[in-house]
Amino acid sequence: MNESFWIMQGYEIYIWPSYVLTLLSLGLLFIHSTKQSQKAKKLLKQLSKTKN
Amino acid sequence: MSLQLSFIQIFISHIKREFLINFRSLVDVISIISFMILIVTLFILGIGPFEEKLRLISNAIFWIGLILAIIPSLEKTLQRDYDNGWLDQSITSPTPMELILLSKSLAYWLIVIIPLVISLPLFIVLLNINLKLIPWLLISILVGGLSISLIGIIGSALTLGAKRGNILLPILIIPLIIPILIFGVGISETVRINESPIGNLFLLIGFTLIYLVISPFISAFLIRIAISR
Amino acid sequence: MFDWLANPNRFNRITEKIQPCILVITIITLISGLYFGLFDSPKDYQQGDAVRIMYVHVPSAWLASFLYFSLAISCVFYLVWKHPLADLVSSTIAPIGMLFSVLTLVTGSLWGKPMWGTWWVWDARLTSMLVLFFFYLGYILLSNAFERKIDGSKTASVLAIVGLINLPIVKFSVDWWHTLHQPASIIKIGGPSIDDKMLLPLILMIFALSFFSLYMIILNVKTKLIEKKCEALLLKSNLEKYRKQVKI
Amino acid sequence: MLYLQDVTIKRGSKIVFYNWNARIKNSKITIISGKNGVGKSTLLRAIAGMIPLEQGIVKNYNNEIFKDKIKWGQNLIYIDSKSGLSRDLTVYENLKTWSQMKGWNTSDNDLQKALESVDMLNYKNLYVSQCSEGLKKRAALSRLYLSLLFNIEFWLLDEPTNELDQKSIILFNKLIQRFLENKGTVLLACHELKLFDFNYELLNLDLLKK
Repeated sequence: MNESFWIMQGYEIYIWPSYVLTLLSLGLLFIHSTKQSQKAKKLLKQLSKTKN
Repeated sequence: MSLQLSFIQIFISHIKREFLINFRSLVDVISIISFMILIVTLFILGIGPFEEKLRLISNAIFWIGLILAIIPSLEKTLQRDYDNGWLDQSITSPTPMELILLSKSLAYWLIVIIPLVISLPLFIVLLNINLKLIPWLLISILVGGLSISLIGIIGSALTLGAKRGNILLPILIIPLIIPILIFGVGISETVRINESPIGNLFLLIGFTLIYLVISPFISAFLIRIAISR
Repeated sequence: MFDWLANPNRFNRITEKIQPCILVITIITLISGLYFGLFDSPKDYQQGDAVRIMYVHVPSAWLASFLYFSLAISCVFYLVWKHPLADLVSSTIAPIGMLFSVLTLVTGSLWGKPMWGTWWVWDARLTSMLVLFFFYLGYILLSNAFERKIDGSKTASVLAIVGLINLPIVKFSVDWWHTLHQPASIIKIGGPSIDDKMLLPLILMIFALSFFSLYMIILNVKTKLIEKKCEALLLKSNLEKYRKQVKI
Repeated sequence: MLYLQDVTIKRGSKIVFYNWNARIKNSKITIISGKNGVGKSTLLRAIAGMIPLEQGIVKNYNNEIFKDKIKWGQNLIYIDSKSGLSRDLTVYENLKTWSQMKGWNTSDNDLQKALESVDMLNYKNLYVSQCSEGLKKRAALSRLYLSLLFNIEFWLLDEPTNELDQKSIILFNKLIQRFLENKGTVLLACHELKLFDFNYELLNLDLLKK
C-alpha cells in the first residue's frame, strides 16, 4: 500500500469522505434497525409472558 | 326517475357557484395580484435596478411570481367545502365527484386567470417585458394556469384534514409543477432569442392534457378517502 | 406473488430463510466492489482518480430511483388490494430511499468540486435527484400528517403514485431545460463512456447496495410486524384490565 | 325496505359493526339511538355511501344500492351537523345550487315554498356567515321540502333537532308527516325521543354492542 494510493492525485479529500459517508450512513442504518428489531422482539416476549 | 338537468347544466351551475363565492368578496382576487406584485418587487429589490440583468430574467420572475401567488389560495379551495359539509352533500348527490372536481378546477382556473390577464399590462411595464412576447405570454399563462389549478386541486385534496396542511401543501405541489415553470419560461425565452416557441408550447399543452385527464379522478379518489374518515 | 407473500406468517417464514443469504451476498459484493473500486480499476483519462467517486455515487442514484419506483408500486398494491403489509413495505422503503437520494446529492457535490470547481452545479441529473428527494420528503411528511395512521398511509400512497407519473416528466423537463439554457460542454459526471474495467466495480456496488436495501426492508418490515403485534396485545390487556375494573 | 346483510363497517382501523344484519322498514320512521360513540353517525354515513362497507351489502328491496351510485344519490337526502352551506352565499343561493347538484330543475316558486316550509322566507337573502346555528339548521332542513316534490325515498338525518327551537321542531315534524304520507322512509339518529309524535321503530345500538 504505497502513498500514492492514499493521496489519489490530490483528490483524496473528495474521494475518502464520499466513501466514508456512504458506508457510515449505511452502517448506522443497519445498527439502528437491528437495535429496533431486538427491542421489538424483547417487548413481544415480555408481553406474551405477562399474558400467560 | 332520471336527472332533470344534464351534466353540462350541473357543471355550469357549479362554476357559477364558485364564481359567486370567490368574486363576491374580491379579497382573494386582490390578494393574488398584490401578492404577485410584491414578489416581483422583492425580486427587483434583490437584484438591483439593472436593466440588463432584468431583461434576462424577467420571464423567470414573472412565472415564479405567478406560481407563488397562486399557491396560498389553493389550500382553501377544497378545505372550505370540506369543513362546511358541502363535499358530504356532493358525494350523496347523483353528480359524480369527478365532474364536480373538474368544474371546481376550471372555475379556479378562471378565477385566477382573469385578474392575471387583466393585470398583465402592469407586469409588462414593471418587468420591462418585450411587447412581441405578449401573445405568447398570454397563451402560456392560460395553459399553464390550467395545469397549475388542476395540480393544485390534487394538492388541496391531499392535504384535506391534514395537520399543518397549509405548510405541507407547497412542499407537495412545487415539485409537481416544475415542468410548468420550465416549459412556460421556455416559451418566453425562445421568443426572446427569436426562435420558435412551438416545441415548448406543445410540451406545456401535453402536460396540461395529462393532468386534465387524471386530476379529477385522483382528487375524487382522495376526497372519498377524506370523507370516509 | 404479492398476494401470496402478503400473509405475515408466510412472509416471516420465507424471509427467515433468505435473510442470511442476502446478508452474505451483500457483504461479498460490497467488499469485492470496494476492492475493485478503490484498488483495481483504471483512472479515467479526463478525471483521473476522482472517477472513483462514481462507484458510490451512481449506485446510490440508481437505488434512490429504483426504490421510489418500488415505493409507488407497493402503494398501488396497498390502494388496490388493501394489504396492510404493502403499507408497511412502502413506509420502510421511503426513509431508505430518502437516505440514498441524500447520499447521491452529497457524493455528487463531492465529485463536482474537483470536476467543476464548485460544490454545486445545476446539472440535470443532480437537479432531478433533488426533486426526487422532495418527493420522498413529501411522502414521509404527508403519511405522518394525519391523526390516524391509516389515513396518512392512504393519502401518501396516492401522492407516491402521482409522483410516479410526474417524475419522468420532471426528469424530461429538467433535461430539456438543461439543453435549452446550457450547451453541454462541461464534463458530465457519470458520463457515457465507461471503461469495461470500471463497469465491474460499478455493477458490484449496485448489487451490494441493492441487496443491502432489500435486507434492511425485510428487517424493518419484520420489526413493524412485531410492533403491531405488541400494540394489539397491549390493547387487549388494557381492555381486560378495564373490564375487570368495571366488574368491581 | 332496506336490508343490511352481513355488514362490516370500519372507521379508520377500528371495526364499528361486524357481520351485522338489520332491516329498516319502509314508510316508517326509524330512530337510531345509543350512547355517544356507539356508531350512530357511522351507520348513517355508511348507508349514505360515504364510508365504504368493508363487507356485506345493503339492499333496497332487491337492488343493491351501492351498485348504482347515481341512482342512490337521487334517492336520498343526508343531513348532519355540518350543514353543507357555503358561508359566502345567501340562504337562497345555497338551496338553489344544492338542488342543481341533485339534478333537479327547481323553479323559483319551489325554492320559495321550501324556505317557507321552515319559516326561513324572511332570511332568504341573508348570507350564511351571518346566520345563527339554528337558522343554518333550518336552511339545511328546507331541502327536505324540496325532496317531497321529487319523489325521494330516503331521508338520512343525523341529529336534525339539535339547535332547533320549539316552533321549528313542530315544522320539522310536519315535514316528516308529509314525507311518511308519501311513502318515504326516515332514518334518524337522535337521543331525544320525546320530540317526535309518531309511532317510530327503534334501533337501539346499545343492545347490539353487548
